[in-house]
Amino acid sequence: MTPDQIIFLISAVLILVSALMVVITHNLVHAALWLVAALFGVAVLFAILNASFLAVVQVVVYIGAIAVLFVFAVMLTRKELRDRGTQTRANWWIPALLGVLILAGLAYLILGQPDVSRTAPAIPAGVDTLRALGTALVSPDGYALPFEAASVLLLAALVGAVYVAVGRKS
Amino acid sequence: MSIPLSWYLILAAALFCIGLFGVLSRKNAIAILLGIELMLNAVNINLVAFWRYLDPSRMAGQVFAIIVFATAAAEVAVGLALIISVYRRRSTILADEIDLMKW
Amino acid sequence: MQNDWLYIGLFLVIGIIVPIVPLVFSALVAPHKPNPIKQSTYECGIETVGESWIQFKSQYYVFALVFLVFDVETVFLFPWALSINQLPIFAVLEGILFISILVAGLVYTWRKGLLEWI
Amino acid sequence: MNFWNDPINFIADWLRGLLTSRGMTTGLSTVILFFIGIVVLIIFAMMLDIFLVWVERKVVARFQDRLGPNRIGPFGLIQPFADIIKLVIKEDITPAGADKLVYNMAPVLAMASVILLWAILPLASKIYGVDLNVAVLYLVAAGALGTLSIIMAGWSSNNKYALLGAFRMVANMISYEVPMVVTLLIPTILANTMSVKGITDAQHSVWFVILSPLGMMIFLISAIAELGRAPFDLNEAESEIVAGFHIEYTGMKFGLFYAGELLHAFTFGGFVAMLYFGGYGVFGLEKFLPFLQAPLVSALIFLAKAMVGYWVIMWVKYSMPRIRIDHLLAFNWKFLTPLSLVVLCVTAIASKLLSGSPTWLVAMVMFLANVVIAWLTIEILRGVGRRQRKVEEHLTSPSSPLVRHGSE
Repeated sequence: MTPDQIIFLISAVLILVSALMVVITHNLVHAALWLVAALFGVAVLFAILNASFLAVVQVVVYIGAIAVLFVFAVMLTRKELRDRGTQTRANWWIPALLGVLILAGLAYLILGQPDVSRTAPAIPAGVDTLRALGTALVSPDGYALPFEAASVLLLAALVGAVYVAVGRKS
Repeated sequence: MSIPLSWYLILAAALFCIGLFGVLSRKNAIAILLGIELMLNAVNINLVAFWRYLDPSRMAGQVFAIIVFATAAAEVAVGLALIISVYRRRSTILADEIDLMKW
Repeated sequence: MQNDWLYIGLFLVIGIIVPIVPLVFSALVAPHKPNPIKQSTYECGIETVGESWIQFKSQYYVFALVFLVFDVETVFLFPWALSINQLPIFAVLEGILFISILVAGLVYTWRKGLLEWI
Repeated sequence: MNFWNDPINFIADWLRGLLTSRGMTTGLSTVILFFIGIVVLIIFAMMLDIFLVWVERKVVARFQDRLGPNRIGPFGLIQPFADIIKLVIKEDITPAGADKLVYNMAPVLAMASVILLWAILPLASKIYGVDLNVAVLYLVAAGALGTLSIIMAGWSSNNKYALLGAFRMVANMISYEVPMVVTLLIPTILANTMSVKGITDAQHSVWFVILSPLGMMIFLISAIAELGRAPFDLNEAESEIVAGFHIEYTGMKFGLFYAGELLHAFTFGGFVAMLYFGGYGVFGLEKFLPFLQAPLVSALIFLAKAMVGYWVIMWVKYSMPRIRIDHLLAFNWKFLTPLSLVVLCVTAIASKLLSGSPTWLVAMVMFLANVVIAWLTIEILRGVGRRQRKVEEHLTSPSSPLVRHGSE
């Protein structure tokens, strides 16, 4: 076991345990907080994978914005907040079985691929992934169009969400 | 970097399946959205792991992950707005009771 | 690179342990004599009416929504800001187009009167 | 390499030699060195925090024409230690309906989110925790943890005041995070790097406050709002909601929130100094006076600049009245955010067009551009104000139908 394998395993356990708590805990605010823990574990993975920009963005966007939005939404729909009773369907075992089956299938497929236990190549010297990402995002032969499209998507989401949440205002 | 690629893929698959379970088994619409967030993150782990393990000098994986971030933000914004709107009109956020479109 | 994040990780762990130390120390030396009055919710001596987890106005949600969209978009501007020097002026204008799309959302919310706190 | 020129590496090399000579691997010795360095840095921050309690109390006393602590020790310097002993031996009361785990985690997270900032704070060119290549965003990420801790505190206390305070505080923090992130982009563009050390070194010839005075002002305002200090302190408006999100916290847990706030304010003073006032540099004087380059001296210079920033934050806090929440949000979304975006666009275009020109030209053009933006902003505000006054005059004038109805 090398040190980075140990760090990976710790964060994997953090992610999976928190994800399980997200889907089984009864209290919705707790579920949102467990989601924060799971997403933080994913940020650790990004850091291990040398994607430092994504690791920080994961914390800023998910923990700083999306988790806050979730907590606000839970507070706005208060009636369910008190509802400490069961939050899962009566026949919850069908999705559970489905999940286990899909996981088994995926694991079978993944482990059957050739060369899947390869280790990461070294990042070529002189490649600054941060600047390369910036160049790729705005250069026309890179991903300029998806970049602008993302901005239009977010604009549409903002307009739509504001309209739906507040409704027609005289 | 002595972690095999398969570890990331298995972890992402497990996270995806947990998210799927959450989406299918939860009654509360907000909890369903929480499950969707988990599934999107599983996708992101895969994208970044492939970027790192296949060709780190091409940024496609990271750009995709960024687009997924934007999509996740848009999805949460609209999804929660819909839930709040439904809650206002029908004062429930249980997915089973929001069945007007079923008939 | 990796060492940087190892440092941050260690910093996070120690940064969480350090505030716990005085709490543990306090738990050891401080008295502990709970009683129902002491543990009741503090509302300036007035009896608590109803439950504490009250419902909130949806205005908070609107602001969180606008913030979410702005947060995601401004974060995406960081790679752009880093590569301005290497790119032609066209790329700078592209970033400004991105910002103006962002502003359009703000203008819409403003014109709808949703930025007023009522 | 000697102690005077590079104290940290001097000690680190000595320790590394000591550890590896005992047969330890390089990896393990690196971790142990990191550990020692982090513990020393955090203890330094906590000591500074204790000193800040004294500074804050002394300064607020002077602002209010009082003496402040002056009984225990010279100038009351031992007073904070007495405060700490008192806080530690106070009973810790957890309200009956509280969500115990979340309730106890919140103050720890609040303090940790502030301590985390010290990992990237460059005290001197050779005294810093880590030179992260995404440090500017890391600052925002640590702030996100702070927001989370406030939600956790407010929600888990099972108290209406706490929840109201937390909601207000979070609405405040997330709103002002937008202009803050935008004004963090401005040094990033000017220095062409996101590492804080790179930004400090880029200000060798000219400080960014000259290139972007408006950016500095917006950053300072949004930093104060992010801290939740007056005039943006309606999260703990005493006359309305007593103490806000930490109303139920007693003893050392309250102490952590309080100490966290003070250290946060000082750290943001440091970030203002670092992003816009040249960090540990002194106008390029270090070229002529080499001793200013010595790490220990430049660390002192940086701490002095941070203290000035902290003093400005205190000055604002103790001379401004609290503003209403609608004014607070309107000020951010209708004024600060659009203005910061305009400044960002102008900075981006100007720095692209002027890349390669001599420094004095860049500085002059940038400064003039900022002056023009400020002038236009003031003109627009004046026009809006005049129109508003006209509407009000019309409503209150004797011929107005509203007033006639009122008098009948």
